[in-house]
Amino acid sequence: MIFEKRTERIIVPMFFMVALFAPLFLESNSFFVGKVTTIIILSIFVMSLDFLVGRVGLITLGHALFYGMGGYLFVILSPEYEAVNFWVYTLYICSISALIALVTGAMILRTKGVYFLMITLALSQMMFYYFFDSLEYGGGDGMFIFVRPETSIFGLSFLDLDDPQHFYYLALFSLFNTLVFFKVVLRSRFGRVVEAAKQNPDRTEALGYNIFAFRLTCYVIGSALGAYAGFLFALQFGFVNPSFFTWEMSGMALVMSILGGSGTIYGAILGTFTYEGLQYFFEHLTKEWLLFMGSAIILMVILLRKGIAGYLEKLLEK
Amino acid sequence: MINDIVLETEALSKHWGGIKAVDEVSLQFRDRLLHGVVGPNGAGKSTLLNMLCGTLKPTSGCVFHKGQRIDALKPWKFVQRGIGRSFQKTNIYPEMTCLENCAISAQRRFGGNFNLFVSRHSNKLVRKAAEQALAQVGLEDRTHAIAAEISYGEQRQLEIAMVLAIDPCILLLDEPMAGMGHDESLRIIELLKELKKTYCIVLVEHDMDAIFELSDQLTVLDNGRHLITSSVDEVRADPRVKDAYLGAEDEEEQTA
Amino acid sequence: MTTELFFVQLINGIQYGLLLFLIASGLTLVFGVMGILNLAHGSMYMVGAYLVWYFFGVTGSFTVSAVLSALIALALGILIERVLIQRLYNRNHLDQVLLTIGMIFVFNSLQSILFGNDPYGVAVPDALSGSIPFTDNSSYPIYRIFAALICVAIAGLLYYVVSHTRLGMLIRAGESNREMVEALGVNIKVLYTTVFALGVMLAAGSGIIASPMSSIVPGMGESVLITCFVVVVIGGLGSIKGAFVGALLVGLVSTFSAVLLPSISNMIIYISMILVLLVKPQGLCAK
Amino acid sequence: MSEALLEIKNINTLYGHSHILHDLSFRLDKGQSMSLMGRNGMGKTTTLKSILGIVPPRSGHVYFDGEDVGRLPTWKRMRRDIAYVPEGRGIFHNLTVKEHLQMAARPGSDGRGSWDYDRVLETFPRLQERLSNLGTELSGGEQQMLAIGRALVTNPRLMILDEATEGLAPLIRQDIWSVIAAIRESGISTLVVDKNIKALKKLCDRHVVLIKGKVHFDGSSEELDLNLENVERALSL
Amino acid sequence: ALASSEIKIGVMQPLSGLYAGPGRSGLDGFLLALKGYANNSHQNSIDVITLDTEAKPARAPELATSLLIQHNADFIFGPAHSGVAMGMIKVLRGKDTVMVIPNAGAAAATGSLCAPNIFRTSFSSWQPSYPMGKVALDKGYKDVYLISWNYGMGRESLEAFEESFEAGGGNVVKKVLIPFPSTNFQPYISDIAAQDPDAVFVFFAGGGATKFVKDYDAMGLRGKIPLLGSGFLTEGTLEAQGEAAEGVLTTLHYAEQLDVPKNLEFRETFHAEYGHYPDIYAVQGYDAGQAIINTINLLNGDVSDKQAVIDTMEKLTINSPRGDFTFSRAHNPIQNIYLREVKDGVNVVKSLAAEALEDPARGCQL
Ligand SMILES: Nc1ncnc2c1ncn2[C@@H]1O[C@H](COP(=O)(O)OP(=O)(O)OP(=O)(O)O)[C@@H](O)[C@H]1O
Ligand SMILES: Nc1ncnc2c1ncn2[C@@H]1O[C@H](COP(=O)(O)OP(=O)(O)OP(=O)(O)O)[C@@H](O)[C@H]1O
Ligand SMILES: [Mg+2]
Ligand SMILES: [Mg+2]
Repeated sequence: MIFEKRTERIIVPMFFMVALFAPLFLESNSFFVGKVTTIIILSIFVMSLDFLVGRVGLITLGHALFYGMGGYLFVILSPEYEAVNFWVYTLYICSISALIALVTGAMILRTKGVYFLMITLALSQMMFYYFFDSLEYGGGDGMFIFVRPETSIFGLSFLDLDDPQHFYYLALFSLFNTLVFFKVVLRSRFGRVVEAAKQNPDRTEALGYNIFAFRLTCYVIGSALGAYAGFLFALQFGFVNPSFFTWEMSGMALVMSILGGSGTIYGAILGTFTYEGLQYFFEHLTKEWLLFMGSAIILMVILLRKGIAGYLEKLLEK
Repeated sequence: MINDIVLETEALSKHWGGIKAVDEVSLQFRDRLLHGVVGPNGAGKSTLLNMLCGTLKPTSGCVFHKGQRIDALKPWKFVQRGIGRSFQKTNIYPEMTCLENCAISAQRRFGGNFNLFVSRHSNKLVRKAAEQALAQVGLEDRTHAIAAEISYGEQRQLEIAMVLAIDPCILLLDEPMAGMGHDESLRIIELLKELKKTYCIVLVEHDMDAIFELSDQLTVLDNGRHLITSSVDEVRADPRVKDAYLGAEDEEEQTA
Repeated sequence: MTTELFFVQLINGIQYGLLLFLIASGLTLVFGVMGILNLAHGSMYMVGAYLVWYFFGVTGSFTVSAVLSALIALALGILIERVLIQRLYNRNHLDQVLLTIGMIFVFNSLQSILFGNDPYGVAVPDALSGSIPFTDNSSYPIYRIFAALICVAIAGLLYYVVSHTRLGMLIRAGESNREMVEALGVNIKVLYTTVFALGVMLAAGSGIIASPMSSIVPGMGESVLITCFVVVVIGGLGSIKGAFVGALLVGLVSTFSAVLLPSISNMIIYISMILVLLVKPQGLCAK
Repeated sequence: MSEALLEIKNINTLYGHSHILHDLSFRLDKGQSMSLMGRNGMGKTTTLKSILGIVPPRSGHVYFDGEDVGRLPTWKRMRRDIAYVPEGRGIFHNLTVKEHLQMAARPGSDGRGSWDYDRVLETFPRLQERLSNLGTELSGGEQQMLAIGRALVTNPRLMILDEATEGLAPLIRQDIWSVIAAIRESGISTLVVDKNIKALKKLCDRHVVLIKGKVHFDGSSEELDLNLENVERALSL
Repeated sequence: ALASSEIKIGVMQPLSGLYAGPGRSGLDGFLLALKGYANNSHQNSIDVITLDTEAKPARAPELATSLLIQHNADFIFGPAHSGVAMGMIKVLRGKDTVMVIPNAGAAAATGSLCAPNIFRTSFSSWQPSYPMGKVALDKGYKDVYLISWNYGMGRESLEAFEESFEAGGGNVVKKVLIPFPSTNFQPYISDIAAQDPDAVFVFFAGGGATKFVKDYDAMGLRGKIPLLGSGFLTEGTLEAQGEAAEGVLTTLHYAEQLDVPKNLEFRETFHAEYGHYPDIYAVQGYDAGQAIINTINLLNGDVSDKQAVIDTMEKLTINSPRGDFTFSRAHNPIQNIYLREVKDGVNVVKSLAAEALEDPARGCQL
């Protein structure tokens, strides 16, 4: 079983069961299907961040770099008025992002802790300004994607990205795969070394592991998945904007992952849904929702020791 | 005999600013022998070990392993060549259990570290190796205790178990007995006696009983310089060593 | 660039750098020295500026408003540390991120509720309102010179306190091992509350001092936050000297790039930080 | 019977659910020194931490100089002139040697100031050469000297040393023992955890041996001699 | 729908964050216009759903979708921020809901991306700046230094000025686009002093405008080199700028002291309602409200036929506090632009800089 904790074994299947059947009771283009799709996509992003921050120990404040990259790469690579193949472009976008992560990672992984945090922040800010200032990509106003990709494999097509429900299931499927993938990675020997390198890098090196290679691999994986989430998000609304790259974006994702329970991976889903849910609730309640949101965050961090997942674990383990 | 030399240093130096922590030290470490290294505090023993295992790059001089120069290699390459070391300051994975601590050490040599799926059999081997290492230092009954929650002396034991789990050919031990109780020390002494039949061991220790009993060859460093390398008896008799390091023998008798 | 313009820009750069140091000084103390990741630092800067604007409206005296605002900030700092930060010392650094982001939300919305969203300004105090002729058609305001001097004074004081007094040593020691500091008979709780509150007061103080030269607007906190972090990190954590050097570097680089390399002047501070960290991964003044 | 400086009564200490110290009691008289012995993991360090309040006991009392200090925070207890040399040394990585000594230095509560910066450097000349080095840049033994020095400059009435001679060269170890002997002469009490039974026997007036968080032996050096076999078995079984 | 059904208006304004000021002000104006509707003949109730866009373009499509699908809004009022506008347009373009923009001036909204259901009651970035070129020439300024933030609004404003200024033979000494939203203006002001142009033309708004004008004064340039700007330089910022703003010349489609009967009436009503006087953003919001309400009234409350709604709105003449205006074919106001000068802390109208100015709406296919 890849889910080691009881809590995971209860929460994760429950979530996916509900998520799987819920849309069947809603209209296909219902707002909630779209809204939940957005949150699911965000969860993928937050999960990839949690992997890096909570599990590998690479605290980055520039993960949005890859979120934006996913969207902008699509805009840059694809012809403007022609449907391209979704799977092919997924492959393109993930591998190009991975390559970018490989090159930048090789340079910046020399720095540690806060220095790493700041240098990733710097990279994402630079990308932000690059696209903000670039006239050919719409500057600060962003750009539209006019045609959604088609999804045929060998001529067979069973997904229509223009149908919100289909898109929803694509996102859900991606989330599930991401979760399982991270779990498999972390449970493997590779994952154990990564864990070790997080707790005590010096010792791990002294045990004969090239921790740089391990970290770089993780950075590449996390970044590629972050980019995939950005790509999905851009597709959902057919819109990219430099604000995808901002540190606020990274910061929010970080908040969601910590709220969910840093390092638990599945907590990313809890954190994202809670955060978005709270925001939705407060926003519809009052103009001063920010005050409530802030207070709620403060309260939760004080009361919940290890995020929501930590709290659930306290309830459910033994 | 020359072939027996597995690890060798040549005019090895490490300078920190003005401090010459290790100053032109040339030593030879032979297989199947326990090589003791002693010296006053700050003599450069740990620094020497750090260079032998690659964590520190020498300011000048070279390190040879089986005739090949290795001092420019990355630290993890040293381990892959079979050079393992323990730390003077306990250096473990605080949040893992003792078994996991040793499993991490052991799993490298079974491969598959970049492979997501490895066989059940291989996992079993790792576990066995880890358990064996724990048993060797006498931590069997602490197998599933979290490392941060065992006592200091036990952590010292774990420290050694972790090096053993690497299964190195050359063991560099930095004060393994420090912080350990009497009984535990005896146990480690027995263990080292056993191990030196097959390994090359470099032992840094301030516990004179242990070092005198175990060493086949004894080196004394003082202020970064090499003072003498010889048999235990000759070293004990050397007046310079007495002055710089040992003081009056049977120190304990003289106190109070 | 003519030599005259070069010198003018040099002075602009130094002055901007000093102002940056002033804003970053509290952050250096709290984050660089004490190791508390306070993302709400910018909010404290904002609090200072809004308070002084508010009191200026009420009292009409800049000095009185400045003192009042600083005292309130001090109290606020004590409150925040006591009620919130203190609970997180033995937790992960990430929880501090979460907490202080929550605080940013709260402060921003309180600002909007209490003071509205229009830009405000505070007039330069009369005593410092003159300016001295500078080039043919420009002059240099005395208040900015005054502010620069204050920055230098604070930098010096901070450096002295942190590096050369027992208090400074205790703060640094606390960052390394709180338990041990307590075992030396020091009330580390009170010590940390005090220093955190001082950090908040410095942040608010810089908002107060900067207010006559800037505009008081929503979001002013976040806009300086990142720059301050860049300053502290370029210099190297824990080093006041480093933060000072970092601030001057950022000040000069932004000023000159603004005129010479406008196309990348957005990114220039990030580029400089990356370059510095690639060469010295621990910042300029790392030990 | 002389006055007790430190007395603990029926202390029970737990880490989470694991019960480490069981009804532990002993006393240390003024000017005396006492050793605490036991195998690894028997609860020596836990005992010291309970006395200092770093790990507060679940129940029981700690009296220092006649006063119940069991409810006080650690720093207040230390202010009553206790100094602590922890195992693992507790050196601050970002302070220099000089700063370690400067920050800790203070006269005793009765104004005694016999231990100061200079005297420590005299005692440990090795440190003199390393004054501007950071804590992390010291060798293990140098760190140990610094930890002891840092405790001495607080001019304590009670020194608590946890494995203070760990990692020290024989010569220095002798020095430490004589320092401890000397401070005992000057009326400072010491509570020493060490594994070197021979040295402790010379140095200390009383000896306590722990097994699994319980007092197994408590007596003077003479009594220790009488029970040597028993104690040695407790230490190495 | 039946005549008695409820009409839904979605609001997407920045209520928090950097743009909260203009956002909330626009909303106030808008709500004031809606109030006037209460005493109307037909009895349809109006339901307003308010969402906060902050200044986050990334969230815009989602919020717009929510209004479109979840709430079935008939009209959407918003936003203030151009990037957000783009995100909304992506979702709303060609849909049945009519979007009325009360501020965001991005040229594309009523240019290349114009659509039948998208209206704007404020301005296009081109409008307030274009007339200033001629004003500068009339004043005899030959060499002008241009400076703004490097973002859509800034770039487009400078280009509009350049267009008319260079067409009349003026010379742009230097055109500087500085990082948005940096307010470290000192190096640029020193550069201006060194270049010594006849005048400076800028586009800044909000806090940046305050800071620029103060810095310009502090460095001693005020009174030496005239400062010209798009009107936002001195809108809502005069109090904060204080004396530093004296003498600044700006062009805009409104001025608080504008001597138009509707303006006086509006200002007093607004003041009675909210306790303070309205600013330009409130006017624009108010007019957006008027556009929607008048349309509803003309249709007698039946907004089910979207083509009819659009047709009706297109033909409206809005009785605005800034003077009457109509919509161009691209749905942008055809409006007067006034030249104003700051005197004693007030934008005093000097003259009409351009009458019934229509945005060229480049790229619009309507
Ligand atoms: N990073 C460093 N920077 C500066 N000096 C250092 C550094 N590391 C070690 N030293 C100095 O080098 C000398 C040798 O240190 P080393 O740790 O090798 O001593 P050692 O022989 O192991 O002593 P011990 O028995 O006390 O552990 C010491 O004087 C120490 O202060
Ligand atoms: N933080 C902790 N959490 C849980 N258990 C702990 C913790 N620290 C120590 N223990 C347990 O308490 C027991 C006593 O530990 P203690 O450190 O007091 O032993 P000790 O006598 O000092 O041993 P040593 O000689 O090895 O230092 C040990 O069994 C240890 O596992
Ligand atoms: Mg050593
Ligand atoms: Mg212990």
